[in-house]
Amino acid sequence: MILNTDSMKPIYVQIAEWLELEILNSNIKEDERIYSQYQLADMFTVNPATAAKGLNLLADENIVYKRRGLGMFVSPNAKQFILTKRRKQILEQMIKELVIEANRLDVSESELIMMIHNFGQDDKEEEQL
Amino acid sequence: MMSLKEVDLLSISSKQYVYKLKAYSTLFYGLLLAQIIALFFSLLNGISYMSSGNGELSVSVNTYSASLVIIFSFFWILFAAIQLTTKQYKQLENPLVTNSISRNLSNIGFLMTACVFGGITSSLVGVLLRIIMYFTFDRSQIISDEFILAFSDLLLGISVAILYMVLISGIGYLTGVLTKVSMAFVIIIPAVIIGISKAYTDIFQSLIKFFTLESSLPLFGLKVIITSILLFGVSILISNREEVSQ
Amino acid sequence: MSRVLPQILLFLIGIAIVFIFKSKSPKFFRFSSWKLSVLVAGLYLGVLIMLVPILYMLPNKDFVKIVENKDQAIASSSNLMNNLYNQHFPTEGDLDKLEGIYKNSDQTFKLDSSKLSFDLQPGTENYHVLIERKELDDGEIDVSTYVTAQYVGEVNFTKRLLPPAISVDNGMLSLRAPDRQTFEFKQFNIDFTMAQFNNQNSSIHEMSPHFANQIIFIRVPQSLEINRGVSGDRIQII
Amino acid sequence: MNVIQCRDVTKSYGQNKALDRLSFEIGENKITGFIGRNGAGKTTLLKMIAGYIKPTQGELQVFSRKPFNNLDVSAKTIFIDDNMTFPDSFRLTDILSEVASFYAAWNSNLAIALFNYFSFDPNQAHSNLSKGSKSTFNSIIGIASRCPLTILDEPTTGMDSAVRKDFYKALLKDYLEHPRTILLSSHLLSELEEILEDILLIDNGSKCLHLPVMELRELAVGIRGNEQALLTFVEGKELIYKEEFAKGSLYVVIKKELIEQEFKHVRQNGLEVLPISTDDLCVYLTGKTGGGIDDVFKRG
Repeated sequence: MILNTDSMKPIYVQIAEWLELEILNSNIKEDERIYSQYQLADMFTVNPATAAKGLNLLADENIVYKRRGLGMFVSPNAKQFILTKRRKQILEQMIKELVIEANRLDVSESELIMMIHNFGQDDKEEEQL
Repeated sequence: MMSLKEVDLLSISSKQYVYKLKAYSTLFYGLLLAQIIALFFSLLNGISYMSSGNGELSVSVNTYSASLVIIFSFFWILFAAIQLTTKQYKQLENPLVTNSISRNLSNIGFLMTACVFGGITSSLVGVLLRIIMYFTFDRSQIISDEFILAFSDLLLGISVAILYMVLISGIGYLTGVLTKVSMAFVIIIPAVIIGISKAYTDIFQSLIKFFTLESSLPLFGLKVIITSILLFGVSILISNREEVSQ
Repeated sequence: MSRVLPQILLFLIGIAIVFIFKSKSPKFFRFSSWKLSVLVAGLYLGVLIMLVPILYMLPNKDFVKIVENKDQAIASSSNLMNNLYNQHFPTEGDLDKLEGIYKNSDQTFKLDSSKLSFDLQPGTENYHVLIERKELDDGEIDVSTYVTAQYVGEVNFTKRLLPPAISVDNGMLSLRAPDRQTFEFKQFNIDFTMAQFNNQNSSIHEMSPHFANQIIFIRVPQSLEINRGVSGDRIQII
Repeated sequence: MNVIQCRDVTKSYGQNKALDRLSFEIGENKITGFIGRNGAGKTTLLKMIAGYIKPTQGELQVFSRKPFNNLDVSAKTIFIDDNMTFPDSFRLTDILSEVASFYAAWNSNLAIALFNYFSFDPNQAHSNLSKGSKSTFNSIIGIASRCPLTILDEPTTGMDSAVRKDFYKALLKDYLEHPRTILLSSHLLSELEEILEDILLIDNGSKCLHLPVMELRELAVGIRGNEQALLTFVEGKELIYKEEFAKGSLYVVIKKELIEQEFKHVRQNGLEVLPISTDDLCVYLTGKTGGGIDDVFKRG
């Protein structure tokens, strides 16, 4: 597994995001055991402490829960929670940056919406092809 | 992990000893070379030649001896002992479990083995010399006295050669250790030796005679062993506080 | 000093060689694996140890052995010579009994003349010629040659001396010394390590020679006329 | 339980202080990176921990003992550097089997597997190896010995990048199976920071920082922008690094916590926040002067 070490995002955040993706893609089902910090350390070639911090990030958001002596498990509703969170946080953040950049480039709101709309259509066409 | 069995000095030292026996085995070629050269010199002309005659006849006697082989072996053990104290050889121990005492003990163990090996081989080269002479010279010219070596004499020669080598290795080792403490000793030691031998010839000579004129084997052995223990003991004490330099 | 110097030189050469060997050890020596080194060392030691029984198995009957009492042999030899100077002549029986004196040769010649003259050739100046008259006229001359103790160091090599060549022809006895003889010996000194505890001096044995005298003992018939000739002073008639 | 306890340790060579009143502690089973510029004193410190040299002043304890000349500490410690030498009479495979007998936890299967993976010639002599191969071989010994305290001083010297990656992976994988205290020194942090838990930054013989790598990554940010705007923004705050970037524009590195409150205003002021690599940060933290190499040429 390759991590983007140049990214401003800390590695443990990247690990947490990767785990979220795995849950979103149903590679790990709800109530299933998630990778341990040592497995993650091995997979990503990172220190287990880093991996643990990534897991803790998920635990703090109740995406995973701890079972004594058994390890971490994916919470029920984790997938839904991640979806909501990503919509809310990530998309909002992205839109914010988009708007700032559009302002800087003198792109009007309607033009921006047009671009988003066209981009969505291009994407669909590509999928059809 | 923290509660690993405590290591004991003797088992580590003996492991190091075995390691060094293998590691320093190439030093043996030096001994082999020294002995072969000495043998060659001994065969070449003998150690002395006497000739006289009158009008009708002339008589000559060539004297041979294997002593040179033993003396060359002494030089070898001296160099080997000094060599063991050099940085180059000390560095070889860095990858091992070691401390100053185990390092010294295993060095001494190695030197003792070298002394035993050197003592036996150097005395046995005398046997080789005799056999070469037996087959190359006219046998009717060979004076049997001392050419036929008593077996007890051979054993005696071996044990005395070993004892001398132990003593010399002790001198070499201490010299080496001193020069590591301060390079000044490289100049001081020869200066002191030459100084003493020049200014206090009798002291110097009696120091040598203390060993060479001792005609009782048990007493000689005792003198050598006590002196060697002192030499090695001082070496251990001096090198104990020394840092491993790289 | 001149004897010590070459040995010191030898040591220095030895040290130099050891040093050169250490500093510029050839690849083979530096990179020889420990297994090979130990094997070579073991073989070396093994071969040397094997040599010990071989040394003791070698026949040594040819060697020069030192068995006789040198002092006594030399004493009786010089005693004999003194007696000769003092005109105390031994009989042949006496000579045979003396210690340290060996009969070199024993020859008998038919006499073809009633006179006997002598031809002592150069090289025989140190020979003592003794003439004894036999009790009967059997027409034969018996010539025995003797040699006194001959030593180098402790080695008695008297028996190795060649006798002079003797011939009797037309009443003329000629005596010719053998060609110049050379004797070489190889002596072995035990190692100083052994000598130190062996009550032996490891220094080189005293190898001073002691040279021999030749005695020609001639027994002639009772009535033979003897002409001692020019070298008469070296011929004594008992 | 701390494996290493270092209190006010000073090491002087004559007038020169290689280490100056250094204090830190390293806990059990952590991978710590000793980072610093060349000559900062990393090797001196590691050698001291390994028991090769003794402190001039202060107290150093490894496994609760003074490490110098201590056989117990030596048995639990292995020190790997590129000065490590082996007898020429040992072939590479000989070395693996001979060294093995000294270390209780030595894993010869691992050693041989790594040895084969890196395609070593069993009959070669150690002194004939190239610099990189030597480092690789020494590192195999360091990993396979599984010493409770494994010290690797600049272990990747001369290795090519593929081998370096393999080495860090091998080290980490074996660490995961057999946790132990590992000290790694390097002047380059970037390639090994992921496997580190803590970092000890040494500057000129003194401790500069000792903290988890994750915290180091979030310690500081770089801000770039108009000189005037930037200077007003960071006024009164301690800067880690400052550099004139282009005419009228400035680049500064500043601790994140100092600007956390005003973080939102940064962009509004036309300033740009840039991530800063740990490597650069370490260089700035241990830099002797504020300006860097560019200043030398500006003055000229």
